[in-house]
Amino acid sequence: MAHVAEWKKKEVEELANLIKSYPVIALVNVADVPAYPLSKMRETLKEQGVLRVSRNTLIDLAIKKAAQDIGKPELEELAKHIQGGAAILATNINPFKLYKFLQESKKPAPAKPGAVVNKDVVIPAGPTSLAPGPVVGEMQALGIPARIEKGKVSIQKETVVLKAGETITPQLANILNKLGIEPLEVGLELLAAYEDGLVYGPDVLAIDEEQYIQMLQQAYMHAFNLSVNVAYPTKQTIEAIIQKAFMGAKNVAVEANYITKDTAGDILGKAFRVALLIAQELPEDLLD
Amino acid sequence: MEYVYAALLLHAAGKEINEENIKAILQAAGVEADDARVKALVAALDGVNIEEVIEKAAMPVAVAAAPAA
Amino acid sequence: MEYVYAALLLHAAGKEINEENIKAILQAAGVEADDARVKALVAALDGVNIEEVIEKAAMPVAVAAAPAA
Amino acid sequence: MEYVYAALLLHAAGKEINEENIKAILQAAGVEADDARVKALVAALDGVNIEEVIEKAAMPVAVAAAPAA
Amino acid sequence: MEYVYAALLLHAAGKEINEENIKAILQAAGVEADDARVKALVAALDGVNIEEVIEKAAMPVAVAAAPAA
Amino acid sequence: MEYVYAALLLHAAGKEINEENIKAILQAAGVEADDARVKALVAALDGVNIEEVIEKAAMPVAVAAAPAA
Amino acid sequence: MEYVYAALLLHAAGKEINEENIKAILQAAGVEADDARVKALVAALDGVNIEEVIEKAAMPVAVAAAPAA
Repeated sequence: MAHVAEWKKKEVEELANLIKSYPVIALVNVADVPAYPLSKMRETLKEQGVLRVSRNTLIDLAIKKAAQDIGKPELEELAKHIQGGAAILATNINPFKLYKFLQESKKPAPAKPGAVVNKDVVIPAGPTSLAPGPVVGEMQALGIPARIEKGKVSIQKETVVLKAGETITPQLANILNKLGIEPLEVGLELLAAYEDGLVYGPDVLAIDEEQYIQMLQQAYMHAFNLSVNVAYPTKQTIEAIIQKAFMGAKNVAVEANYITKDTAGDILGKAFRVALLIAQELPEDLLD
Repeated sequence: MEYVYAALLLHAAGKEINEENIKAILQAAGVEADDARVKALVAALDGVNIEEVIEKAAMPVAVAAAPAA
Repeated sequence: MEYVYAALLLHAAGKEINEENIKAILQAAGVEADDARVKALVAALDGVNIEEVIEKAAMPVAVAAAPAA
Repeated sequence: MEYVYAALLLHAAGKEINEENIKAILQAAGVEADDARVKALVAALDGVNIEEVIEKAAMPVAVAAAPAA
Repeated sequence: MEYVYAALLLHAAGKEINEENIKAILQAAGVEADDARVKALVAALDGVNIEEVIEKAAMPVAVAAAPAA
Repeated sequence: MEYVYAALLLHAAGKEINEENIKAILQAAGVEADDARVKALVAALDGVNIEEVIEKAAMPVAVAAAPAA
Repeated sequence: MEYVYAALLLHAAGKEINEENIKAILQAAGVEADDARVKALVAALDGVNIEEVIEKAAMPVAVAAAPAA
């Protein structure tokens, strides 16, 4: 590395030290993130991590150096995920939580030609604030059913103009910007995260919380059912156990027409309702 | 309702619901049976599916809930 | 259910619900009355306010009708 | 309801539901067993599928919980 | 469920629900009582108002209809 | 409910549900295990088909509520 | 499901649901804990009000009855 500039050596050294001093090392893409959100994110992370923007080549070297220094060859894997304008996010936050946090921190951003959307872009039906002009023809050319109504451009029908994964054309960017629709998201995009010998990709880190909630509920119901059905009492189930035993006893007694204080109402009621329903079928002059 | 109970008693006992039987029960209960009403009752019950009515009566919950649909 | 209908018949007719009366009705219906069950029934109904109980029993039907109104 | 609980206890324990067994349980609970009621219960339970009826049981509880929504 | 029936029997009979009483009943039913289960049940029932809990279970119908109104 | 969760964890992991294993789990969770409760649970689960019991609704709610939907 | 039971056990015991605690429980149960799954679970439950979630599970009726309201 004799020909390498001194500042680069220093930078790699610093980055490597940063990597070595936190348990979780994430690579994030900051290519399209303006300066303000970036500094905002730094502030939010202050307590729990450090965000360092650098050159991709230097990050690559720093990861490899750190991996060697601490004897964790698995860390080297992380370098394969460098792309775009990579930055290092060194933190204490568990990678799954970090991913969730970064997703939630994203903000909508205006359309840019050449950018790829990660969800469907929909133009809603109804009036717009646009005045009549060539824009109507431009919209129609893109398959957007636009018309002049009451002096304004109006969209006749909700239209999907882009599917997730498609690229924004210059023409469409122009229209979306005029309509004030922001189809992009700006924020730190997590490329991969390393912790404790494992590198996690975004596909693994995207967890379905709803699914966990359902599992929690299912697990609780299983515990509840088990406790009640085998009559093993707990604070949460003792009432249900009593009720189950009582209702079982009561139902048996009612079914057997065995009258007790607790079943007199049901049994007499049953008989009375039958009589009442039969009476409804009879001519009125038959009844008292 | 005495007449209806008498008829239901016969049904529950698996006996025929006819004028004679109903009168006998009412008499035993100390009720003076009105001939015309007994006749009318027997005629009216002919064609009523008592078993079905009993089933309906046994399920107050379902009955109660029905109008909510 | 024969025993219950017999008791309700007596109630509807304003007669006392006692062993003798129930047996008389069951006999008239051609049912062989089981002494123990008659005794148990009379004992169980002792202290039960039949009027109140059957009124409550009729209620679900009434409640059910309400929301439909 | 004591008598019914005694019967269900026997059922749950896989024992025969007869007068003798019910009385023994009631006695152990310090309840003076009434012969007629014991007899009546045994007679009444004859032909009842206890397992099935118990399974049907719990639902009103659940319904009662509904207004909590 | 034997243990629970025994406890409810004691409750219905107005007797104290304690380990000794539950064991006596289970024994009379020919059930070998497991000490730990008896203890656990008695502990769990401590502070529970059984009457209230049962009442909650028993009164479903009218309540069920209410939210429909 | 801690004890029940411990038992279900063992079941889910395909391990034997015995006192020792349950206690080990509770200890790891920082819960001081009560011997009697652990014993009672193991006794209650003896011979029980857990797979079946956890799926069996303790309160078959939906059925009762269904007509309201 | 082992991981979820471990989480509920910690919740019931009033302990923090974190990686260390879940791993300790799983280990005690003889389950080899998968780091990624433990981490994912902890992250997913972060900010979730477990008490509320399981209360909702306990009252499936509420859901069933809702359309009736």
